[in-house]
Amino acid sequence: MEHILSIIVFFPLVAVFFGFVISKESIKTFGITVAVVEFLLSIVLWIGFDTSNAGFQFVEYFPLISQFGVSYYLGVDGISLFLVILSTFMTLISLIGLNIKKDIKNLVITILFLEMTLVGVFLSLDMILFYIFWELSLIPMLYIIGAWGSGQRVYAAIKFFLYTFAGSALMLVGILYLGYQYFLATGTWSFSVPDWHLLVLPFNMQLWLFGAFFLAFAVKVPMFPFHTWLPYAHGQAPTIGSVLLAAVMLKMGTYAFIRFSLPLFPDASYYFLYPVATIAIIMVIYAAMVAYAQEDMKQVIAYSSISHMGIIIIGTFAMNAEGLTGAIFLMLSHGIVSGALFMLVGVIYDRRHTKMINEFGGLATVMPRYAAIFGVMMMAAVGLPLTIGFVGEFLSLLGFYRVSWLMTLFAGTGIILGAVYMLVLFKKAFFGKVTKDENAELKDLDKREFTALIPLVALVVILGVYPKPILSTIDMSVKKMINLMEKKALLPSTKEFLIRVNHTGGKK
Amino acid sequence: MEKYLFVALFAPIVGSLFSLLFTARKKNVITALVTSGLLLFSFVSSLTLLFAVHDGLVLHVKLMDWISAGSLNLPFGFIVDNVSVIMMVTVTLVSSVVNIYSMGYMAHDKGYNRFFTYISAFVFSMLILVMSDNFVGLFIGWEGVGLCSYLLIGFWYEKESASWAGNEAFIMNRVADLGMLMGLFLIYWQFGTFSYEEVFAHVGSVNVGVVTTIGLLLFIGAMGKSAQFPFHTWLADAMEGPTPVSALIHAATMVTAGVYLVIRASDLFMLVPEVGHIIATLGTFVAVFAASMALVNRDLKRIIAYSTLSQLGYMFVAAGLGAYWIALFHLMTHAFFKSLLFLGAGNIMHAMDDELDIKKMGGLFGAMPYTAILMAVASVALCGVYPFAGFFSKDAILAAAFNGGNFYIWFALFIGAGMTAFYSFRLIMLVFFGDKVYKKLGFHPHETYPFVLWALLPLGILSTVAGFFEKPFEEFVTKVLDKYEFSMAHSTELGLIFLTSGFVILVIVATIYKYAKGGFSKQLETMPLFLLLKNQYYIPKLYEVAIFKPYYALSRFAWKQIDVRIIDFSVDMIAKILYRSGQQSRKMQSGNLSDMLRWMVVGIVILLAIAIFYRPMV
Amino acid sequence: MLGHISVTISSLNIALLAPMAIISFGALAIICIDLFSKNLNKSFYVMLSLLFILLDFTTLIGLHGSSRGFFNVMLVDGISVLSQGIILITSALFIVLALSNKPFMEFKKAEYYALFLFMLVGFQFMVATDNLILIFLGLETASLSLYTLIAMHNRNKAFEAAIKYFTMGALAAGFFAMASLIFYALTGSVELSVISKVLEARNYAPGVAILAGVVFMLTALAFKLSVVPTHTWTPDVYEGSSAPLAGYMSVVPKIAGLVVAIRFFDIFLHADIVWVQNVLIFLAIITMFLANITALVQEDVKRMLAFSSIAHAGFVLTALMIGNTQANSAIFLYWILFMFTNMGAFTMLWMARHRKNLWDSRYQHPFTKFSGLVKVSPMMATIMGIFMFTLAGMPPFSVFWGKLYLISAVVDSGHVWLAVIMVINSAIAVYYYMKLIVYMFLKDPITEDGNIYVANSSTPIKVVVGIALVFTITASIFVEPILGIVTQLMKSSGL
Amino acid sequence: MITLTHYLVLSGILFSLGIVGVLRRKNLLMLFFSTEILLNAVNVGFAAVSKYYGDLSGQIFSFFIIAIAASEVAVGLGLLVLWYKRSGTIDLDSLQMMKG
Repeated sequence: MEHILSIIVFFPLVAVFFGFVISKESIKTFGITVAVVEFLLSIVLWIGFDTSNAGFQFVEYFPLISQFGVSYYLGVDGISLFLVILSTFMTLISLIGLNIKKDIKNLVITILFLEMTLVGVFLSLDMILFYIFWELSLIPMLYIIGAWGSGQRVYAAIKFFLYTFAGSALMLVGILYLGYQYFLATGTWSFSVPDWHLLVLPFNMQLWLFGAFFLAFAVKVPMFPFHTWLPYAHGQAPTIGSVLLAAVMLKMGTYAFIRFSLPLFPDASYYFLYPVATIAIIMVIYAAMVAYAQEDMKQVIAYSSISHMGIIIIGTFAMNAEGLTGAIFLMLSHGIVSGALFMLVGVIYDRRHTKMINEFGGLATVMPRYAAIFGVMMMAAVGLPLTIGFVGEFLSLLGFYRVSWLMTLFAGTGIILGAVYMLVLFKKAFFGKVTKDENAELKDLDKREFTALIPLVALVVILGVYPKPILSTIDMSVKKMINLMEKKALLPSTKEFLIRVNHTGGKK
Repeated sequence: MEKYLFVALFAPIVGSLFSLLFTARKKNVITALVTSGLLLFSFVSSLTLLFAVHDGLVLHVKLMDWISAGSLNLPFGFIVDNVSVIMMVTVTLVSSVVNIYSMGYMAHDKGYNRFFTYISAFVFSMLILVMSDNFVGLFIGWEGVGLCSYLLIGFWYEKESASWAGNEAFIMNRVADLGMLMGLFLIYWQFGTFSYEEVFAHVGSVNVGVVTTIGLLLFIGAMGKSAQFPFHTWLADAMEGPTPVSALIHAATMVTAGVYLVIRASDLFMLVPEVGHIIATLGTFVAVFAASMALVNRDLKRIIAYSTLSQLGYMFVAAGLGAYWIALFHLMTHAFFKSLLFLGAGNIMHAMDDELDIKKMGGLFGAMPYTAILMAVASVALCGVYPFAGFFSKDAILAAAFNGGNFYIWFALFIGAGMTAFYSFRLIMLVFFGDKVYKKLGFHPHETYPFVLWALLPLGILSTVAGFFEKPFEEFVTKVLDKYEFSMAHSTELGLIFLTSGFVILVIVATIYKYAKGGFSKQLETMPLFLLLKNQYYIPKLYEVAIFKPYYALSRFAWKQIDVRIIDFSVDMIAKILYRSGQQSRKMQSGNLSDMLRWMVVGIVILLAIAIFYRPMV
Repeated sequence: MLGHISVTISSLNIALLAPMAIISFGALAIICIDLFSKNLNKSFYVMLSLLFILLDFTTLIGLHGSSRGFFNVMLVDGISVLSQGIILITSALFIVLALSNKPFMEFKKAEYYALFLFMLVGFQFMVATDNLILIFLGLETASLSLYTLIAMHNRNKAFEAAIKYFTMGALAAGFFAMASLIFYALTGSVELSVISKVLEARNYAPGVAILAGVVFMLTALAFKLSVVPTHTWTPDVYEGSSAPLAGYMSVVPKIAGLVVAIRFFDIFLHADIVWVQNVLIFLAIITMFLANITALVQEDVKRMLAFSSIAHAGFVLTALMIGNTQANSAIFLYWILFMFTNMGAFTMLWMARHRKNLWDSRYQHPFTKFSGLVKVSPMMATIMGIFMFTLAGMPPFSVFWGKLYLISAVVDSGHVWLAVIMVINSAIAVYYYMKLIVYMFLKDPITEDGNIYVANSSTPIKVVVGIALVFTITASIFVEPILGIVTQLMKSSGL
Repeated sequence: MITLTHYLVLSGILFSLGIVGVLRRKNLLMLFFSTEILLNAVNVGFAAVSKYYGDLSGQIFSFFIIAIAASEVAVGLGLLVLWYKRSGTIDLDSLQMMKG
């Protein structure tokens, strides 16, 4: 298990270079093979992962620029482990589901490159390294949206790129400032997160730094009102792009909140708790409403993911084990479900070359299997118990209830409004009589689509019924993090808050 | 005994999964047979458990851990005690009957296999609901039955109205579920657990305000499931589903889940009588309110649906007044005769090619005598005429109301009973007697398959005799639920009973007489009151105007105006501004040499000026 | 009136002259050879110049420590060695580009190479002294040769560019002379070290006069660094001159100017005179903003790169303002990393050079020219894309590290707000670099044959691109040693 | 008695003249003349100041400036002639091929 993290990160990159010499015909198979190997590697990682150790494991460290404290520092813990697996898994699935013919070679290579960056983001413990992967991940997505997208693809691609890049500009300053603070405190430069975790920052500085990081993460999540790039990106992106964007890339933001914002700036996080939560609630309700108003299936799902990300934020800022664990699990579940939903839309788009809801109707009669899988995913999306969607949503809200029951009530409306737009979409597209005769002889899912979708369905059910192994692993690291926050908290109010939200029992 | 529990619980889901394999294929009787068999199997094991429990056993099984995070540790736990076993028996019995019945009813439907998949899935969720030993487990079943009801209401998804009704049911339940979820959250943070045992063990030590809140929140959930006002509209629309579904889900089992929740949490509700009072009051209101709508309706199934609503009201009254065992008893008896009523209605629809308007029937007795008899029995039971089942349970409720000193409740229920008698026999008369309107409309009604009638027989018998089990039932369930003491004199009780029965029978006779004479005059239907009732107090219209439409408009606004016009626009604006300023600054690049030189000189002059006028040296 | 002058050879410390001497000798040699044998192939001259440059380089790295010589006018300290090193490496890369596939008349002429070497001498003198006379001398030698080199490209635009550059250069020279006069008048010396001492001794009075001097000097140097508002020549000159020369101009004259600027402003920044700092910040900010927003609207890649180089200059100006060791090393780190990438980018344009404008009557390298390049020649598109992202400061490529260290220096000096402005600018800048990428990767090709994009390429040119590319990509590894060396040299020269 | 100040003032005036010329002149040749004036203005100053300090470096500087001015003229006229050959004018408004 030596260097397994480096292997996981750079295996796809190496594959990319080999990919250049492989011929068009066999490139997709190559891509899938690589993705499978990568996925297996991440599974090996899970097997090798010591579930009793909450700290970082498989750590790899060597200085890159020693005098400036930049280092190559990888490590995995309960928080990041499953996000890594999610990335590799969704990449694999999306590659299986891939059926683009145009420039397939470039596409596959780009996807593999993207996979590298995604895994890198979740594994890097050095802030500079993290920033590198964070920014690098934009390039392949830019290419995917811009080159294989539909309609105003170039506009969407540029918007996505510039928006997210500009968003993370401030973060860079924040990183360097923190590095300097560390230098002042210890006399040596370091950008490694574990080192920074030991750094106790004055309150005002925390506020500023929190802000600097917040913008970058908020744009990525995307949080209201920085979300407008998402509908365009999803609207124009090819299926595989949307899948990876929704399933994994959005999670980078929420992951970063948990990994950096909370433990680095506990007091600031508490200070900004209510504003952030308010934004999150707006996301939940507002995005759900906008989703309901959409005419394009893909847009519905795009906005729905904004809504769900809102719940994740809520869970994150509950700052108790229930909420955080729930938030992380919700990341996984949303990754799987939204990914599946985008693939399903892709299926119908391949057949009819339109995503407009009113183009369809009565699909349940024509494509029963398709309808069934869509239905399962829909139920997971609205968070039905015993599907994967329920666990995370339940825990996130449960966790936040301790912070504020009223806000939880508002955030909870998400489960109603979510049901509204999802069921209405389903009704419009699948129920009723077949009106358009183009739809009359659509063929049901073929083998490729099945092989891509069945694993997702299986996961939705299995993890819905038995999420414990994953939850407990996450929970362990989360608890560790919360303890860290408690230790670092400067203000008594923060400490008091953290203790309160992490213990049950009536108000003392 | 665990194995019986597991059989009872998992037999249905096995059947469901089995027939799931056939859903995409064309009709196949095997699915029906297998599911029916497994449901019966489940019923039998529930019965075994019933006797076992009667011998004083209480099963408590932890299956496996489900969710564990923070200090929360949530297993799949099941409990079989005197309360849940009653529910199990009722549910499995009715569902088995309905399943067998459906073999006939759905015989020619192209969704045949799908139907049985859904039914068994429903039974499974319902069993989880009643058997689980903690609130979240109950919530799983809660949502599960919600899903199944959504699927079954919208079973004929090609009908616009059906799928609409399905959505309405699901979403309305979601609204109520939010309330319930909040209740669960509060419970967790108060008690640190969800399991009934521990919660009820400590509920005494928590301050009353919190308990009240919990009670109310849970009751909101119950209101949704049991379609209490203002969530009642979905139940009437739910009649879009196949009739067996209405019998099973929307009469016998699912809609009573709310009542079950209150009974389950009786230890909690006992501590906060004022919440109980609210429940009782609302129950009373619904009992009358729904019955009133049933008076004038012409839709066969909707009439029965409204009567279900009003009966649920009765149950809530009992539960609210602390007479939990009575509530449970009425729940059970009601399950029998109401499902019988629905299934009978199903036969009629079958005979009449899904015609629902009772004014277009009449004189069907000749065509389908057995159905007529069964429905008559069910109606009598519903009205609460001695010796039928309804008499015992319903009179107990009235007695309880009177006993509690809540005379206005008692009176309302008394009136309600009268209404019940009226609309039930209005229905009977219009459907089975009088002149044969259907002949003119060219229907050729015929009695349904014998096996279907045989299947209905047990329900018929139970609706007749179940009442005599009142005493054993009471002492059986009060081992878990607390007893309800009748403080009033036995004579008053008897007096009440005679009063009520007398009134009911009077109404029945009057109704029969009136309709035998040809019913009410036409101009009655132009009365404003009549219209009010006919339009269900305009509440559905109100929801339409006040909620659905505005929400859609608001959503459109949020998208078109806020999202596109404001947020996105301002984002693009930044880019535009930068670009524009680029085009401006580019003018500086005139390409003319003397301009360039001028810029240089301008620069130096400005700097010199700065040097002269602004000079912070150190 | 003057005392008897006695000079010992050892005190002259001739060794310091060696590098310049070698190159000058090389230049003369080339001219003489040309006298005797005409029509030698350009490859001969290229290789010859390359040889001399290498020789120069070897003697250069022989020098170490900080030492004066040749009547104390020469000052060879860490910074000068470093800058000479950069200049030489760039020149080496540059001269190779003369071996292009298409024939260009300037490369046939021996004078071209002679002038090139003389220019090199000029720059080396410019950085290897703190004596205003020698600086002026070097500056003018270099500039005059540069004007000629530009003009030798022998296109109308080339002449126009040369004339514009020349005229403004002449004005700048005037300013420089004036500045030196003022300081001479104030201190009676033309050596920066002495000037600094004297000024310090009398505690920077009289303010106005000194600041006037600073202003003139600032403008003169700003012209070299193409800082607003003296930047107007940059796009035109770059457009007019051949791509390699443009690339060269965006690196070498600027580093030379930077060295002089560092030496000069050190006087005032040591005594932290707020005025100088503020003015520099002010200039830096406008330079960044103006260059970036103007670059947004360019239609020609070369002009865009010109503006980008202005923006980069503005970027390093911020570090110049800070003037501590970290900042100065940041400047050099940044410039070294920038140099490779920039040369690479311009070389790519050089590859795609044509006799006449195929795509646009006005521009040689309009964006449209590169549409759909990835389909036609993916390799080239990818490389160009990498260069663009690098210039945009995309991690983990070379310039990112420079940017990182630079901004870090700014942050550490307490100017966080300035750092914010810098990152905002780099965010703006991304757009125009990405514009090219969008054209190359996201648009459909206008032509099917990819050869026109590599019409002018030859093995040597490819090698240059290769070097630039490898360095750009693997910079993450080189940053450590480079930063080490740079910092150490900075410390050694007390900056 | 003519003091240093007079010289410096003179040099200043000359310098300003040069600048004005640079700004006003449209004729390239005149433009070059103006730049020459600039440099010579500086020369005067240097000579005077070096005399004042009794230090040679000023005069050395002015010598170098003269030399450089000469070479500037050489290069400048070369370019000018080239341009004249091409465009038949030495009006500097003719140099407008590149802009924007």
